[in-house]
Amino acid sequence: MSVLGSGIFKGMAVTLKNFVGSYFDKERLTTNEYAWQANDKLPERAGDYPKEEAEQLSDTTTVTQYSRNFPMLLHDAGEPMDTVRCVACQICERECPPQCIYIEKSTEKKERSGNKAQFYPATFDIDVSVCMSCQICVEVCPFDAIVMNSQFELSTPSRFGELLLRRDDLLKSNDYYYKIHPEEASARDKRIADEKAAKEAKKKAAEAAKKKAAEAKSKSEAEAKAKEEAEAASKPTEPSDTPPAESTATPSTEPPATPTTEPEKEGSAE
Amino acid sequence: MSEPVSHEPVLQHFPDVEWDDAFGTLIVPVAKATEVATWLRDDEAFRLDYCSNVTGIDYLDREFKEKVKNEEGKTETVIHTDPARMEVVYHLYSMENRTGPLVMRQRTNREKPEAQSLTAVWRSCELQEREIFDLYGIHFIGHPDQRRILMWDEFEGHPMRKDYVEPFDYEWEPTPHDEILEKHQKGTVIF
Amino acid sequence: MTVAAPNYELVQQDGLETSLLEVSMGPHHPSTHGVFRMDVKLDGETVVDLKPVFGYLHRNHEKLAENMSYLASMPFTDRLDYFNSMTNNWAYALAAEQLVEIEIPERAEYLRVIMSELTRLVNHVSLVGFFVNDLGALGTPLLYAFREREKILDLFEQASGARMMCNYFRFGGLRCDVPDGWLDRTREVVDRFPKFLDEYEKLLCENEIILSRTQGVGNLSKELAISAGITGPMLRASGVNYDIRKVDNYGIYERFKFRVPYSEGDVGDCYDRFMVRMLEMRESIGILRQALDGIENGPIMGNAGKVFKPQKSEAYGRVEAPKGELGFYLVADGTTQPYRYRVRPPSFINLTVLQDMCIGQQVADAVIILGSIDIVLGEVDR
Amino acid sequence: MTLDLIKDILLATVPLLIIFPTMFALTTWVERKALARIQNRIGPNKVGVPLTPYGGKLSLFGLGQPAADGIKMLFKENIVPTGADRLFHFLAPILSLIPSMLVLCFLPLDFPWLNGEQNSVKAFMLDGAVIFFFAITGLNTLAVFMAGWASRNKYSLLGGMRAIAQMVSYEIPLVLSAVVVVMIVGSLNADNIAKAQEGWNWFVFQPWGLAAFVIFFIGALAETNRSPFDLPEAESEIIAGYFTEYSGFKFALFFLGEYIAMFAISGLAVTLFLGAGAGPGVESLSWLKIFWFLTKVCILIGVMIWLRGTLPRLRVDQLMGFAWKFLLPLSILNIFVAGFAWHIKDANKETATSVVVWIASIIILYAAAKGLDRVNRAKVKPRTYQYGE
Repeated sequence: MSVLGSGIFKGMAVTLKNFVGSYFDKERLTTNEYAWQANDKLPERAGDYPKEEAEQLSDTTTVTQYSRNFPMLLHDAGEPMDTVRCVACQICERECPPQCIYIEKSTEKKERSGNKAQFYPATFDIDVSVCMSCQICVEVCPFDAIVMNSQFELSTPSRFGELLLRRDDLLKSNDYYYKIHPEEASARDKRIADEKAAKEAKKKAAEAAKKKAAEAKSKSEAEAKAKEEAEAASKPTEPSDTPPAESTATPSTEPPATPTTEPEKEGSAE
Repeated sequence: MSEPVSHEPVLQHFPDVEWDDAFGTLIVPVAKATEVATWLRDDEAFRLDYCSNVTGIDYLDREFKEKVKNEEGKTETVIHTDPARMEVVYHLYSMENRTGPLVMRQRTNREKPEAQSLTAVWRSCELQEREIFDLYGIHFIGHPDQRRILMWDEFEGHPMRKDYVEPFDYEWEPTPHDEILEKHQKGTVIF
Repeated sequence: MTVAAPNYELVQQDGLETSLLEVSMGPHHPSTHGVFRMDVKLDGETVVDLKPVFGYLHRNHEKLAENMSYLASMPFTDRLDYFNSMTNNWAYALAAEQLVEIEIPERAEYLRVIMSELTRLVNHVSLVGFFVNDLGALGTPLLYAFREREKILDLFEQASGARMMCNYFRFGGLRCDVPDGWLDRTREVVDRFPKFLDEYEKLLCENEIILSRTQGVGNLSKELAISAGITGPMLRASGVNYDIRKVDNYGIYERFKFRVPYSEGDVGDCYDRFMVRMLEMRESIGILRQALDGIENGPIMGNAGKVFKPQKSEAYGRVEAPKGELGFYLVADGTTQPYRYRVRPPSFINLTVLQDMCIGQQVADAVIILGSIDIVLGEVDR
Repeated sequence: MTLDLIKDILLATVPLLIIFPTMFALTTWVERKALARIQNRIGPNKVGVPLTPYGGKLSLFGLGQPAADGIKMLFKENIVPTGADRLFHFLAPILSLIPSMLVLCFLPLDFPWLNGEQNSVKAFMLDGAVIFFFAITGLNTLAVFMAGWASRNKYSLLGGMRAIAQMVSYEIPLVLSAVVVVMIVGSLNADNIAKAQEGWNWFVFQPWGLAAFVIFFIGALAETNRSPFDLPEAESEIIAGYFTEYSGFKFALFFLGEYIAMFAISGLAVTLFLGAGAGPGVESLSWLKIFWFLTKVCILIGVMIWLRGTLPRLRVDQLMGFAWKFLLPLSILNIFVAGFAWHIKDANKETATSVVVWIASIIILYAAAKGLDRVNRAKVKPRTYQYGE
């Protein structure tokens, strides 16, 4: 038999505890007025930026390095258009669920600094008023050319003025990517490096085989190459081409496989 | 997964009912649907007391190309034709026996699609059949309250049909690159 | 078989005429949980007739999905029940994985369970908050719930990059692995949760006003609940022991020890629905603990290629979403787009009995009955 | 009519018109802050006093918020629905404000500058102050129903109907619990009631006084439409009840009227049960009387805010049942208990007897309350659940 009104009094005790607790207990008052205050308040949410840096970054960062917002195009160190990774293969355009990407491929190939000539996007627009931040473009991109930005302060008075991000707005350097998504960026670069190393090794093996074959017969050279191509085709999830914008990449001796045809085979849309 | 229900007794009990092995479904003639459904619900062995999902499907006349290996090991293309029809699919489970699903279909034509309403057997069909009526235009005989549910009452056509063509809608907002923008620029959009 | 309004006779006395008051509750009403409308006929404060009106948020999700590739619909499933994007993802992935044979790696299965149970915590805790808000509690329990929900949403953000529209599951696994230290942070949140639940129960479960407001309101009998396809906590509140996690054992649920709370009597009122959810959260915490203990390192993506192109077949995948049975019915025709894509939304079908439960109750009860059904209009209208 | 009289009238009323609207402004801020803290939020903390036209401000924990709200309300559009009764729609907020402002005069706030020459201007010296108080507060009901009816909105009408039922019902336990004090003091004069409780002889320390105070406080919550009895403006059910269709300054007037009514009825509770201005140090400093009085009022308001932050709302039938089946019998019983206790105490002045009477009264009242509660909520009890595998 409970005391009359005991349930109400218990509830009032809880609210009183919370009222008082909100002044003393960080567990109870979890509000951060500004993103960079997080560092002072909740250790697990912050950890990402020291306060001073966060204040400088406040226009470009959200609260955590894990958050994603809208896509951006990556380029490596140097002039953006010289080192842009995108080769205008248009997979992302086809796969984008809300159809917010619009790409026009350049008519001719362009020399990239320290790399072979590639197509480049003459137009690359993302209508962020339509984009739903799903990250599918990032997943399907075989060149690691498109990643998610975390900039969120995009409010503007006009829709097609500023909410339609043009190519030059979207181009961001790899350093910036490292700054906003440190973990993800290093993991991605590690993967790219691994893939490259694996390719190099394979190429070396192929070259060795070629040498051997050349010694034996000049005809077998073509076979080795065919074998290599077959190997590359059998693994459709892995892009067989080195990301062309890898600025440190040594010029490949391999005849360039046109990167636009390969991914189109992989493309799943039609 | 829960234990699937054997369909054999249904075929024995109701000779009209067919079994489609490719999709694993009972095909019930529209006229007998209520009878079969009531039997499935009340029969001791089945006790399919829970109708989980009711769906419409619209098939147009379609030709399928399928690559089949022939005896010599070569692939050759076989063309199947899929006749135009409409189907109402019921996914039945038993809460009592914890078995299921048994898939049941009512097949009807596309010109004047009619199916039996099973709302009297399973109450859960009520809103779902209304939805099918709304989106596919299948008329449910004996449905207590057959009105549009998701679209507004004045809406014309049934949007989930495969041959549905969207009318031009002035509410479409232009996006920078697609045909709506073209229409917008042509001045066909009235604001 | 709709229950029509009982033949209601208006009392006429001394030559004074009286008539029913027709009120359109919604779509702008504060407690219809979105844009939902109830056309209510009132006699004084008593609800004499009630007609739910749907479709204000209809965007024909199914048609959209039939015109894009299988993978591209995944982010749209987030938007169905925007509280529980993880379980929506799972239901869709489960259906699609039945179309093709895909092995799902161990770690991915564990993470799926963890994500789904965290989602259940998020949903139930905020639903209880919303429910008490509908009872008129000025948001205090809701804000406590949101305080805890934030912690879980942070975890989601760290794992998937987004707080609500996670888009995390893929056919054959998950999109990416969780970052380092994520499991420890999750364990911390999970360990802290029971303490919060104790406080929450102290605040709500014994409150005399809540008891008298919710008991005997919106009764739903066992028979009607089964026949009307009610699922989830609402079904269990009506006294049916049916949980798809137990029945189907999808994923790796058979490895975990957990119990399914269901109501004892045949009442099935708002109080039962509220309490079943409170009790379910405790069980979810148990599952989470076991899953966090059992998880091991490994790959998170199965052998699925990038091109998802199933043969001509059909599949129906269902999971125990926090709101009930969430099913996806896919008919594949051998192309990269589903020929038929259907969502079986739990909160839509749970609304079937709204009318039956509300008639004869007061206006204030109609509001809390709707609250106890737990609807999200993104899912109801699709 | 002498100049002195006018001066005295002004001296008696102007402070009330300054203190209580100021307190209203502060209370809205305190309420928002306190509710925010109860809900683990920060609450308003930005609006303050701008220091220069170009920036820089003194934000003082958001104390500028009430001013900002007031300005916002002033500039908002005055929307009257088509087909609404414009006259009554206009009159209702004024009518809700006037009675609540009027009854402030009946609170025994004895300002020292009014040194007793013109007692006639002190409304609380009126011999029927308590009864007058209830008579005037009753007018509030009219305003609320007027607003509900004139808005031509179904939710407003429902709110108005609820308000009438609720306010009329709760007036009865409210008056009956005040009757106890009047009975003991033997006067309806607020000044006499205050004098009877000087020192620490507050009536709330008596069992019947405590019971009457609790009943009075619950009745006051219902009378001022505060949670958990805020049915007339139940947001989750009937949008905002009778002021659904009010905007801008009319809404602000309603708001003001509601808060002033809260102060008034808390002031009456303080007068009747909490010793009015009694408190430590009153003998030497008569100023402290006002301070203690307002402090007690603020504490009661604080409890109201606290309750609002905790409790959900009752349902209409439960609300009426609570008034008629719980509070009414209890307050009637309380009158008898008070009468007996007072008689026994009067006849036998020993401490032991008074302790026995004290305990006996408490037991009787608690048992009665418990019994009534069990009868009223017979079917309501916690349940057990089973677990399936």
